[in-house]
Amino acid sequence: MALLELPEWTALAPVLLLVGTAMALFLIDSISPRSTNRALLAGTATAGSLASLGVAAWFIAAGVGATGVESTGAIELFDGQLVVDGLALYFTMIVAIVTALVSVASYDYLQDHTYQAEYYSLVMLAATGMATMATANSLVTIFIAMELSSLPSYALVSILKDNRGSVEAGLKYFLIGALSSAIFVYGISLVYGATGSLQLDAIANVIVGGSDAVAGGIEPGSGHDVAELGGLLGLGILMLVGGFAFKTASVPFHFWAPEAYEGAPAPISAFLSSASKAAGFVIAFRVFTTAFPLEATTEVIGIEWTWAFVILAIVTMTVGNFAAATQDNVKRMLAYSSIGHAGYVLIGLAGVTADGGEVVMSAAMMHLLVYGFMNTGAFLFVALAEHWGVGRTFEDYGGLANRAPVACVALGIFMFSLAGVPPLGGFWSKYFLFTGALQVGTTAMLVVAAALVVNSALSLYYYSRLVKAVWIEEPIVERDALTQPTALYAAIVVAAVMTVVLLPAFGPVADTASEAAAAVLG
Amino acid sequence: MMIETLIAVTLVGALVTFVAPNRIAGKLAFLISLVPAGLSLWLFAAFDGSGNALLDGDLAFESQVEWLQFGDYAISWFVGLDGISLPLVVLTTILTTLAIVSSWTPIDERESQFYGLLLFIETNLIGVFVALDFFLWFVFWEAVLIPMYLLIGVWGGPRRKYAAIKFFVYTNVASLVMFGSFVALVFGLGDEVTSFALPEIASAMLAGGPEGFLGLGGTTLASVVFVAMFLGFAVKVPVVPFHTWLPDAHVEAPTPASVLLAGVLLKMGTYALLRFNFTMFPDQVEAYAVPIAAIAVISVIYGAMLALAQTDLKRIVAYSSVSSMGYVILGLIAYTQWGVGGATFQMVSHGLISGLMFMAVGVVYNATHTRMVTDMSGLADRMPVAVGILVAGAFGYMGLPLMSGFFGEFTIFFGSFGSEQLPYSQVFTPLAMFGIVIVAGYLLFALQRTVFGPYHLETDYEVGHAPLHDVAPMFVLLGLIILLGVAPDVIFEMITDAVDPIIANGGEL
Amino acid sequence: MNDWIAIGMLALVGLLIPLGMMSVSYLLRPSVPETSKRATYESGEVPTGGTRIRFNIQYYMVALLFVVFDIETVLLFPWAVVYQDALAAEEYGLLHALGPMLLFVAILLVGLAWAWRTGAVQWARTPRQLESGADRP
Amino acid sequence: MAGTIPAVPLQDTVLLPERIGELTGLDGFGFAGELVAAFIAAFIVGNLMLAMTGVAGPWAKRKITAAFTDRIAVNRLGPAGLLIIVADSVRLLSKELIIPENADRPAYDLAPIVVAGSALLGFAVIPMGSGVQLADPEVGLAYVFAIAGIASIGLVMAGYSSSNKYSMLGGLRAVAQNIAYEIPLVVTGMSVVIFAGSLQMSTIVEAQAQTLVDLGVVSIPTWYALVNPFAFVLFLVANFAEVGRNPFDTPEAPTEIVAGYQTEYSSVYFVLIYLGEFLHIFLGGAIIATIFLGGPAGPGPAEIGIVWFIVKIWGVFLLTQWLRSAVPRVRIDQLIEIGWKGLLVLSFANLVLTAVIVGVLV
Amino acid sequence: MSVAVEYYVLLSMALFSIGLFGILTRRNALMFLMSVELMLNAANINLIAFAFYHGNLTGQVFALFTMALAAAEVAVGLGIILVLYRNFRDVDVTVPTTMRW
Repeated sequence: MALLELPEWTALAPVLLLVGTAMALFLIDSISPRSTNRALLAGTATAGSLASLGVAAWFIAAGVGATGVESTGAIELFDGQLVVDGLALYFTMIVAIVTALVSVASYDYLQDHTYQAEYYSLVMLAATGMATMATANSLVTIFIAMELSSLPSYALVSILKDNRGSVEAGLKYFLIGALSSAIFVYGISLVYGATGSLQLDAIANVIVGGSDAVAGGIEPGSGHDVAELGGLLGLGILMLVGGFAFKTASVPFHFWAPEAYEGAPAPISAFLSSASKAAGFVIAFRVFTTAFPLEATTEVIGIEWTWAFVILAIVTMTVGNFAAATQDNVKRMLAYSSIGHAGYVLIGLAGVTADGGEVVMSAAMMHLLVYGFMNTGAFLFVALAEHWGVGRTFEDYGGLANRAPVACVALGIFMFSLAGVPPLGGFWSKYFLFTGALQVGTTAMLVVAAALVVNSALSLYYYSRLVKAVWIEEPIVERDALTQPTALYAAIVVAAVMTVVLLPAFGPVADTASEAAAAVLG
Repeated sequence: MMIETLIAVTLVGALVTFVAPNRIAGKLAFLISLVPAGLSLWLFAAFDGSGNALLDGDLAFESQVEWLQFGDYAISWFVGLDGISLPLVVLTTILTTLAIVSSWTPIDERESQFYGLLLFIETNLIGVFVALDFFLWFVFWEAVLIPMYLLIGVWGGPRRKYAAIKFFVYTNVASLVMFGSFVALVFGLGDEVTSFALPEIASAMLAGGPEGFLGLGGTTLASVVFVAMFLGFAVKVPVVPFHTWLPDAHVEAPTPASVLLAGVLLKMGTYALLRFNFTMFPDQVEAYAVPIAAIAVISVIYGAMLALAQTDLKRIVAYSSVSSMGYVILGLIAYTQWGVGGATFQMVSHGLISGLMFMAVGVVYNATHTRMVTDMSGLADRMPVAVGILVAGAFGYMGLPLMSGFFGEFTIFFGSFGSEQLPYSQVFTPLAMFGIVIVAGYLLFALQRTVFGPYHLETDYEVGHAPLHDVAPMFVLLGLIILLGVAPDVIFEMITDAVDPIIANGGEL
Repeated sequence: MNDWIAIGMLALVGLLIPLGMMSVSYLLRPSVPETSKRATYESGEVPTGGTRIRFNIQYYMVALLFVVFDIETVLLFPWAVVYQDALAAEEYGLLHALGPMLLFVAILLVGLAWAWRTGAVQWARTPRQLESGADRP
Repeated sequence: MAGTIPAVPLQDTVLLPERIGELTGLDGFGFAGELVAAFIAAFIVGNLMLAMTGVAGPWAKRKITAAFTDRIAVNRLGPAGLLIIVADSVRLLSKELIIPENADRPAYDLAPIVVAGSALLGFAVIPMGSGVQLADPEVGLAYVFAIAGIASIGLVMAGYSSSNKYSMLGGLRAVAQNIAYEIPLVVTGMSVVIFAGSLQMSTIVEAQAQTLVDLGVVSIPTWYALVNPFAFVLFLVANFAEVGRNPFDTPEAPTEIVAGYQTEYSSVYFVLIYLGEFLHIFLGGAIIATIFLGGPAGPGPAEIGIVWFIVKIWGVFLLTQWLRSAVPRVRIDQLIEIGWKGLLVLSFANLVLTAVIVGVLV
Repeated sequence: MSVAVEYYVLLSMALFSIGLFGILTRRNALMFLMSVELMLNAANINLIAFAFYHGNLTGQVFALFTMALAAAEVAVGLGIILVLYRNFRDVDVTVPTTMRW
C-alpha cells in the first residue's frame, strides 16, 4: 500500500490541514486587514475543514491506525505523546464535519460583522485543538490541546463585542473554563505525583504494577510505589473528571453551557455544543480506557471509576432534560438539551467493564457523530432565525413553516432525531446506547438504561414543542417573505440530509466506531 | 425489487410534491399516487406466495440486504409479502389515492405540504406492512407518527394542537414500551438469534422461548414481554381504556387524515398484534385469553355506548371504530381459522367502510359546515347522492349482508363462538354480538335525525350537490365494499393461507 | 552549599539596605505638616480630577501581546540549552534539532505579522489611516 | 520527554560564601554557619555594588555630562569633588518626606524598596572574577532576566500609588517600554545560550575563554560580542530600553511628564529609586559584560578579574552617559514601534541565523 | 538538604484551596483571574516537586507548558474582561445578568 511509504508524521495530516488553514487565514488577514471578502474567508475555512475531513475519511478507509492485518496499527508519534488510531481519526472526522458546516453557515451569519478573518481563524484554531485532543495520548498533550480549543472558543463566544449577551456569555464561559482547567491541571499533577508519568500507557503500566503489588501483598519497597499513593491517584482522577465535565458540559461543570450557547453567535453555539463536546469525550474515552485500566485502578484506589460516570450520566441527562423542558427560549432549550445528550454519551464510559464495554462505548461514539449533524443543524436553524430576526422564544418561532417550509422540514428532522424518534439517525445511536447498557447487565447500568428511556420520552415533549411552534402555531406577527441565505440554507439542508442518510449508511459508521472502541479498550 | 419501487415512488413523490407549487400539488399528488396504487394491484395479481411470512412461509417479492451489524446482532433491509400483508398494502395505496382526491375541496392552504405529507405517510404505511426485520419495521412504524402529527396539528379543527399532541404522546409512549420489551425479548433469546429478522425470532420463540434476561426467567420474561407488547399495540388499535386519544384525533383531523387514520393506522395495531403477539407467543395467548377477550368485548360495548351518546357525526364514526376494532381483537383471541382470518378480513373491510364514512361525513361538512346532529335535518333533499352513499356506508357498518362488513363480522363471530381455545367463548360472543344492535341503533338514530325529515339547516347560502371529485372516491369505496361482500374469497383465500400456520402452532385449525 | 541560600541572603540584604536607609532618614528628617504640600504636582496648577484617567488602549494591546510572546520565549529556552547536545547526538540530525524551533518561530511570526498588520502594535495612526479604517483597537 | 535532557556538569569553582566559610571557619557550624557565611558574602557584594552606584550617581554622572558639554561640574568638596557623594546623601536623607494626599500607602512605600532591592538581587549570580560570585545556579541567565523584570513592577507601583497623572503615565510608559524590549532582550540572550549550551553564568563565561583568532602578539578570545556582534548590538540597544536610559528615557521624559513615576517621591524614597535605577544600569552592564564580554576575563592574572569586570561595567555605563548627551529621545509611539516592529523581528532573525550557523558549523 | 515531598503537596494544596476560596467569594473578575492563577501555580508546585521526587523531568517541562497556557488564558481573559467593562461599566461578575443564570 502506497500509504505505508509516507513518513509517519503524515498521519497527522488531518490536524495539520486544520492548523494550516488557520495560519492561511491569519496570513490573508495580514495581507489585507479588515477584509470582508466573505467568499474567500469562508471558502478557505470550508475548504480546509473539508480537506481535513477527506483525509481523515481516506485514512479510515485505508486502514491507517486500525488494527487489521492490512493496517498500520496505531501510529505513535513523538514518543507516544500523540497517537493516530481509529478513535483519533473518527473524532477528527466529527470535528471536521462540524467545522465545515459551521464555516459554511457563517458565510451568511457574518454579513456586516467585523472581524471576519479572525472569526474563521479562531474557529480553525479551536478545531485544531479539538482534533489534537483526539490524537493526544499524554496528559501533557491533552491539556495543551484542551486549552488550544478552549481559548479560541472563549474569544469566539464573545466575538460580538457590542452585544451584552455575547460578552456575558463569553465571561461566564471563560470563568468556568479557567476554573475547570485549573482543577484539571491539579488533577494531572496529582496523577503525575502518584505515577511519575504523564504518558497514558506509562501511567497504565505503573498502575498495573501497583495493583500487582497490592494483589501479591508485596511490601512497597522503593517508596515510589503507586500503591502507596492510591488516595492521591483517586483524587487526581476525580479532578480529571471535573475537567472532562467542563469540556463536555456535564454536571457539575455544566453551568456555563446554557449561558454560553445562548449568548454566543448561533454558529458558534453549534460548534461548541457539537465539536467541542465530541472532543471532550474523546479524551475522556482515551484517558480512562488507556491510562486507568479498570481492574488495576480499582485495586489501587479502592473504587471503580465507572461509578463516577454512572452517577454523572444519570444526573447530567436528568438535569439537562428537565431544565430543557422548562425553557421558553429556543436556544436555551437546545443548550440544556445538549447537556442532556452529554449525559447519554457518558453512558459510554459508565458501561466500561473489566473485560469489555466496547459495545456501549462505540454506541456513544456513534451518538456523537449523529449528534454532530443533528445538533449542529438545530443550532444553525437558530442562526437562520437570528438572521431573519424573528426573536428568541418559542412563540416568536410560531408559523415559520408558512414562509420557510424547507428549513422547517430540516428543523423537524433535527428535533425528532434529537428526541430519538426512529426513522432518524438519532434513534439508532440512542438505541445502541440502550441495548449496550442492557448488555452490560449490571444493576447500575439497568438504572442508567431506564434513565435513558425516561429522559428520551421527556425530551420528546420539548423537542416536539419546537416543531409544533414552527409548523402548527400561528405567527404572532405578520411577516413578509423571509430571505433565503444560500449558505445557511445549504448547511442546514446538508445537515438534515446527513441526519437522514445516516440511517441507511449506519453500517460503516457502526463498524468504524466498534473497531475504534475495541482497539482502545482491548 | 417491486416493493422497493413501491416505497421509492411514494417517497420521491412526497418530496416532489412537497416542493411543488400549491396550485398543482393536489393534482400532482393524485397522479403520483396512481403509480403505487397500480403497482400494488399488479402485486396483488402477481402474488405467488403461500404460508405465513414469519413461519417459514413462501414469501412473495422478498428481498434482503445486509444493513449493519451492531454488537452480536445484524440488522438488514428485509421485506416481503404474504397473504396477511398484501391486502393491507393494497388497502393502503387505494385509500391514499382516494384520500388525496377527497382533500381537493377541504384543503385550501399549504397544499403542497399537505399532499407531500400524505404521500409520506403512504410510504411508511407500506413499509410497516412489508417490513420483516424488526428494526426496519419499527422505523416505518414510528415514521408514520410524525406526518400524522403534522396533518392533525396544521390542518385540523379548532382543538387541533391538543389533539395532535395527545395522539403523538399516546402512541409514542406505547411504541417505547413495546420497543423496549421486544428488544429485551430478543436479548433474552440468547446466542441463537443473531439478527433482528422477524422469522428468525419467531422460530426461536416457537422452538423454546427465551432463556431469561436481567434476572427474569424465560417464561416470566415471555409473559412480561407479551403483556407489554399487547399494551403497546392496544393503544394504537385502540382498545378501551387506551382509546381516549382516538376521538380527539379523529374529530380534529381533516377528513383525508381521518380516512387514513381510521382506515389504515388503526390496522397497524391489529396487524402488529397478529404478527407479534399472536404469532410468536401461542402459550401466552392461551394464558391471557380471558382478559384479552374481556377487553375486546368491553371495547365493543363501551365504544358503541359512547357512540350512542354523541351528537357529532364524526365523533360517532370515531367511537364506532373503537367498537369495530373490538371485534377484530375478539377474532384474534379466538385463535381459530375463522376467527383470525375473519379478523384480518375485518381489518381490510373496516378500513374501507370507515374510510367511506369519514369521507361522507366530510362531504356533508363541506356543504353544511357543521357536524352536529342537532343542527340539521332532511339533508337527503339537497344532496341525495352524497347522503345516499352515507346511508350505504352506515349499512355496511351495521353488517348488512352482501357488504364486506357482514362477512367480516360473521366469520369473527363464527370463529369465536366455536373456539375451544377461548374459555367462556359462548358468553363473550353473544355479548359482542349485542354490540351490533347498539351500532344499528346509533347509526339509524343519527341518520334519521340528519338525513330524513323536513329540511332544516341554518345557513346563509344554498346547500347543493357535492362536486363530482368529492363523490367519486366514495363510489369507488362503495364498489370495493360490495365486491368484498359478494366475493370475499378475493382476499379471504390468501388470508386463511397465511393464517393457518399461526393457528397450527397453538390454536385449533 | 546551596546556591539559593546565598541568593536568599542577598535578598535579605537587598531588603535591609533600603530599610536601614529609611530608618536613618526617619531619625534625621524634619516633619512640617502643611496641607498644600501634600497636593499632587500638576505643574503648579490646582490639581483637577482623579488619577483614574482613561489611557490609550494600545497599552492593553501591547500588554496582551507581551504576555503571549514572553511566555513563548520561555518555551524556547530549554530548546536553546539542549540544541548543541542534540546536534551532537547520533539520533537527531540538524533537521530534527532545528526544524521544530523554526516552525515554532514561524508561527510566532505569523502572529506578529497579523498583529502588525491589524495595528495592534501601532501607537498612533496617521490621518490617512484614520480616514480609511473603522475604529479598530 | 524524560531523560533526554543532558545534565549540566557542575562547576568546581569556589563561590564566595564557601570561601568565606572556609576562611572564617564558619563551615564548621552546619546550617547556621552556612547562613551566616552567605549573609556576610551577600553583604559584601551588596555594598560593593552600592558603593559603585554611590560613586556613579552623584559624581560620575555629573562629571561625564559636564565633560560632554565642556564644563567642570562638582569640584569643591574633596578631591575632584568626590565628597559630594557624602554631602548629597546627608542632604537627601535629612529632607522632609512629603507624601501626596490620596497616595496608596502600602504600594507607595513598597515601590522604592522593590526598585532598589530587585536590582541588587540580580547581582547574586554574576561571576565577577577573583572568586567573587555569590551563587551559580544552573538557571543563572533565566534568573537574571527574571529578576531584572521585577523592577518594572516597582516602577508601575510607584506610578500608580502616587495618585498623580504624570506618575501614572510614567509608570505605564515604563511598563510598555519594558515589555516591548524584554522579548528582544531575552531572545537575543538566547542566541548566546545556543553557543554556550547552558544557562549557568560560570559556564557561559568559561565558554568565552577559548581563543578565536591567534594573532601572535594577542590572541582574541571568543567573546560573544566578537563572535556575534550583531547580537551584541541588539542586546545593547534593548538593554538601554530596559533600563530606561537615553534614547529610551520616555518614562521619565522631563519635558512631557515632569519626572514620570518619581514625580511625587522625595527624601529617602527618592534616593532609593534613584539608586535602584543606577543599580539597574550596572546590572545591565554586568549582564552584558558576562554574556558578551567574557565576564571577568582580561589580560593579567586571574586574581585581578574583578578589576576587569568593573572596568567593563563602567564601560557600559560610560556608553549610556555618552548616549544621554549625544542622542535625542524618541517619542513614545516610535519607541513602541521600534520595539515591536524592529527589534523583535531582528532578534528572531538573529536567533534563527545563529541556530542555523551553529547547526551547520558544529 | 531536601524537603520531603509531602510538604510540597501540603503547600500546593493550601495554595489551591486559597485559590478556590477566592473564586468562590470574590466578585471581581480580576480577582477571579488571580485566584485561578493561584490554583494553576499550586499545580505547578506539585508538578515540580513530584518531578524532583520521581527523578524525571516530565513534570518540570509540563510546568513550563502550564505557565505558558496560564499566560495565554490570562491574555484572553483580560480581553474578555475589557469588553465586559465596556458593555457593563463594571468588572463585577455578578453584574451581567442579561440572561438568567
